[in-house]
Amino acid sequence: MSVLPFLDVALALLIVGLAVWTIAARVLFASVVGYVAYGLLLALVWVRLYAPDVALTEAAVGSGVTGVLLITAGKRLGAARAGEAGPAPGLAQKLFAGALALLVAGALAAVILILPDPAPSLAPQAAAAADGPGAGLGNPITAVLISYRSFDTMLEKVVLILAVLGVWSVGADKAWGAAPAPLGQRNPYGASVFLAQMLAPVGAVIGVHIFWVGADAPGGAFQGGALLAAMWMIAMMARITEPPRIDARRLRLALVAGPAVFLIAGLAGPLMAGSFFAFPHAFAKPIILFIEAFMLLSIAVALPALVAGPPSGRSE
Amino acid sequence: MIALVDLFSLAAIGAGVFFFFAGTVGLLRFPDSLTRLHALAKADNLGLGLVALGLLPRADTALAALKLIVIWALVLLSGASTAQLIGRALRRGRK
Amino acid sequence: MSPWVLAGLVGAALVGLGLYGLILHPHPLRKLLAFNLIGSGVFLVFGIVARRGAAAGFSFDPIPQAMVITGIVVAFAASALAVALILRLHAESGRVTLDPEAWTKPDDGAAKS
Amino acid sequence: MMAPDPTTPGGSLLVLAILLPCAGIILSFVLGGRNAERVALGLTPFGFALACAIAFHVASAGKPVVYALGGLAPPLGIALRADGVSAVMLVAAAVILTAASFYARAKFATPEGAPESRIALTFWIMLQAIWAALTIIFVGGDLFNLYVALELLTFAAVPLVCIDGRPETLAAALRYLLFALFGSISYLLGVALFYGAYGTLDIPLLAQKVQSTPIVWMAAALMTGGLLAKTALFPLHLWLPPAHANAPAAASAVLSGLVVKGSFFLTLRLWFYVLPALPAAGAANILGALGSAAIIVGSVLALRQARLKLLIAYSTVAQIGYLFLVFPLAMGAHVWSDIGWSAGVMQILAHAFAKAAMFLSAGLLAEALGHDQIARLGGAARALPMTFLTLGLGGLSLMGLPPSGGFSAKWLMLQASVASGQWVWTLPVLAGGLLAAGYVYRILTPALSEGDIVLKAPPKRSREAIALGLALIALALGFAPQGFFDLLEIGRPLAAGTLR
Repeated sequence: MSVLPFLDVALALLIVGLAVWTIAARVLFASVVGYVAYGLLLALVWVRLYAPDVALTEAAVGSGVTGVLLITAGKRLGAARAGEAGPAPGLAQKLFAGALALLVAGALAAVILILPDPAPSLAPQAAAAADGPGAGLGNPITAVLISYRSFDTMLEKVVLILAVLGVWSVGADKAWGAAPAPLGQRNPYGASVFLAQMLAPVGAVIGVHIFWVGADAPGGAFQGGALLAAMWMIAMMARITEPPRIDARRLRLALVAGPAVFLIAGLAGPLMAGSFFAFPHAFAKPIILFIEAFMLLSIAVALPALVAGPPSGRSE
Repeated sequence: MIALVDLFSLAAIGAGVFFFFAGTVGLLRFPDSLTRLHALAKADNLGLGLVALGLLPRADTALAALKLIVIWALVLLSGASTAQLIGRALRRGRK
Repeated sequence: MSPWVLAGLVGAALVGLGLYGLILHPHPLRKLLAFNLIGSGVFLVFGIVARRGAAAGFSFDPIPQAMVITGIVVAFAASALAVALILRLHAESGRVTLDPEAWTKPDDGAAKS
Repeated sequence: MMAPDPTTPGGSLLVLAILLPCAGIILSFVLGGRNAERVALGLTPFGFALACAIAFHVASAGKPVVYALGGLAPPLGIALRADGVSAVMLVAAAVILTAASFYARAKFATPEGAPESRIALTFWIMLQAIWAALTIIFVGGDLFNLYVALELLTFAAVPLVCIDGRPETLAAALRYLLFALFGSISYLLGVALFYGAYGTLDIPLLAQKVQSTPIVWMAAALMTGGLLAKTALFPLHLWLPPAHANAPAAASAVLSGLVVKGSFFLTLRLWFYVLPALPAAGAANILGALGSAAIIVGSVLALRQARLKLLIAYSTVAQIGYLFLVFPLAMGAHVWSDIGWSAGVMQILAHAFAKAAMFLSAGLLAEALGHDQIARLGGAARALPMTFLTLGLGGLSLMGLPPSGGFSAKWLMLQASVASGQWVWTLPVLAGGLLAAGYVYRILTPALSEGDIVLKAPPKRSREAIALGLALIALALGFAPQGFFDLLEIGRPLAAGTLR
């Protein structure tokens, strides 16, 4: 009898507990903090589900970068008066919501328990295709993301551009083109400057490493890019560097680099391998790494841009 | 020899776990934020350091061992900095 | 109980909790947190589907896992857009209520629903 | 092991039709300033030509056009598939988006030498994004790929709602975003369950495999619920009127005419293409009942609005209700289900054109008068005859008076209800028509009455002509020949009782 099942149950209880806290906490900021802790623990569940790639993404994006975003927002809104969001829900509403939530959760749990056995899987097809279009990649997730379902991935990068533009577009008209407000305080503490100076270079190296090994081991452009983004954000919070102006040509080029290169490679598919978004067998790995390198850049720039928010007319 | 290495690992990890446990108790029982912070820093720095030390002989390759040390160093760095930051924020909040 | 069953039950619980919060909380940021809870519950369902599909020498089915990675990034982008809207709304009006009636202007007349 | 490549001739057109607006987004974003408008307008003829070429291929081949991306057949790869309905929707979307683009030039143009402006860049990029997203929704053959398209649509539509930055539009956009996110995540949960049950997300492959099991019902319920929230079907309609009424006119036309149809189209795909094998009469009746309630509630609320744009927005809530009558009237393989199917698609098209025309006219009217209060429209029809002609013609189609696409749709719905013995569905169709007559009358009566009107600025003839053109298309749909309805049947799994 191993100790793992007990750890699993403890982890599950802790996660559900934190989720309850996130929903039930009275104070907005407490709820935000609960959610960030929850996200970190969730990454452990992904490790237990044999999903190290997802665990890395969840830890970096789902918990880390989202955490910065939510905590910043929570801090700004937390100071506001209570009750400004509208009246608290009545008992009937609570009962209705509770019943609906119970119904959905119960039905979902029941359905999950009767998922068919043996489970259907595309793993055999993915393994077989590895000799074809996805040649030379040891990490099947990267093969799915950049080869078999590359179309989804390209579109998702377009979604990121739209999200950045959407965030910028809620700014004021007269601020358009300017830089977003700085992420940190005017006079950052020595400790945060120290942290940024020490951590950012190491983190950037690790980020590039995670991207580079992503072809064959857990990791890839998403995870590496998120780490690079986090390092840039740490540097911005310490005011070592500032968010760039949103009309800077270099920023915009970096943001579209991933989807643009992906789109061009997809369009070149018929010439290279007879089909859109297909890669020639012999060069699949270098082409995929080439595309991923630009995606790494786009992700590393897009995530901080999303956190930094709309352009601000404020100058310090 | 192997038994000796195992014993070393066991002792180091056990000590590490003790510090984590003590740190957690401190987090839950200490009266104010600064002392709780103090307890946490002990757990992070010493506890994790001892666990990493205990795992070192069990690493398959030199690279894996290096990664263990790097992890500890990174946690040390971020733990120390955030403790500073939280402490500073607390002091400012009190004024 | 195997880990995937447990993760599945956690996923179902998270979806339920998130749904409750999404319907009930009047504050948009709390709604956003609730949406993120539902999101991670849904991703966990993908995760157990992937884990159950272990075959052909893989300990997981890579397709659903890749979908989760896409999903996490999209969910973050959505959160960022929502936060930008909430902060801007707060800065412009000092309120964050979503109640349509609160935003009805006098000259909208009978525009009540 | 590997399935053969299902790609058909003309399949590459589908990929190009999607990649064209994507490339436009990227170019507009990098070049910025005036170039965003140039790229968006410059690509419209190509987008339109691609849509027509796809429709031509489908019609001449008599079967769906398919493309397997990366040369990988489903289930591992993603396939794009355009059937009769996709082809028609692609062309309709191309026409309305092109019209909206040229109409919007007056408001969103960047003058020579002026710096890049927030609203212009946002508008032109988001318009192209809506084009890209709708194209994928109409031709996507993979449920997860369609999820990404749904998100693309959300991220494009929300910033358009709050483009003018007033607090009430920000609140409307935020509410819309939260509903849309709930819709997407609920849809995604259904996708996860389908994958867990059958190991594929390709629509035809799933259709062969699905059986009436609890997992399938749960997945169908979750996906439908999510899509209903995005389509704003009663009782999940609360977000729509403020969002659509507060956007600039060109955006409102696209949001009301096309964007809500995107999620409705996926609801059709789900029930008619993924789940045709399910005994779904009960589900169809529930959807029909919600649709009927939407018709009544939406129309009654439209009657009570004081502002023209809000009235038109509530009319959208009602007209969406009609769409859902397609479920009880076309589900299953009966002799009458072809009629119900034609009725449903005709209603999508007629409403898309009529509503786009009406929102564009309402925008012209608000710009010319400086307000859109219905009570203060006295004499406006004489000052703005062409605008009110467009509003009247659009209203004709909404009411369902001949000759119009709206009339054809409602007439076919009545035929299908009678032929199938489901008399009960005739009631909402007829009642909705009467109520629509009521709210259209409410717009036209004060406008036709005496009154002094001071125009702030007369609207441009060309913009009035664009709106009128759309209204005329809505009327022309009433004369659609039989060949058009045959086109709609191409690729429908259970057309007239035979598996095609």
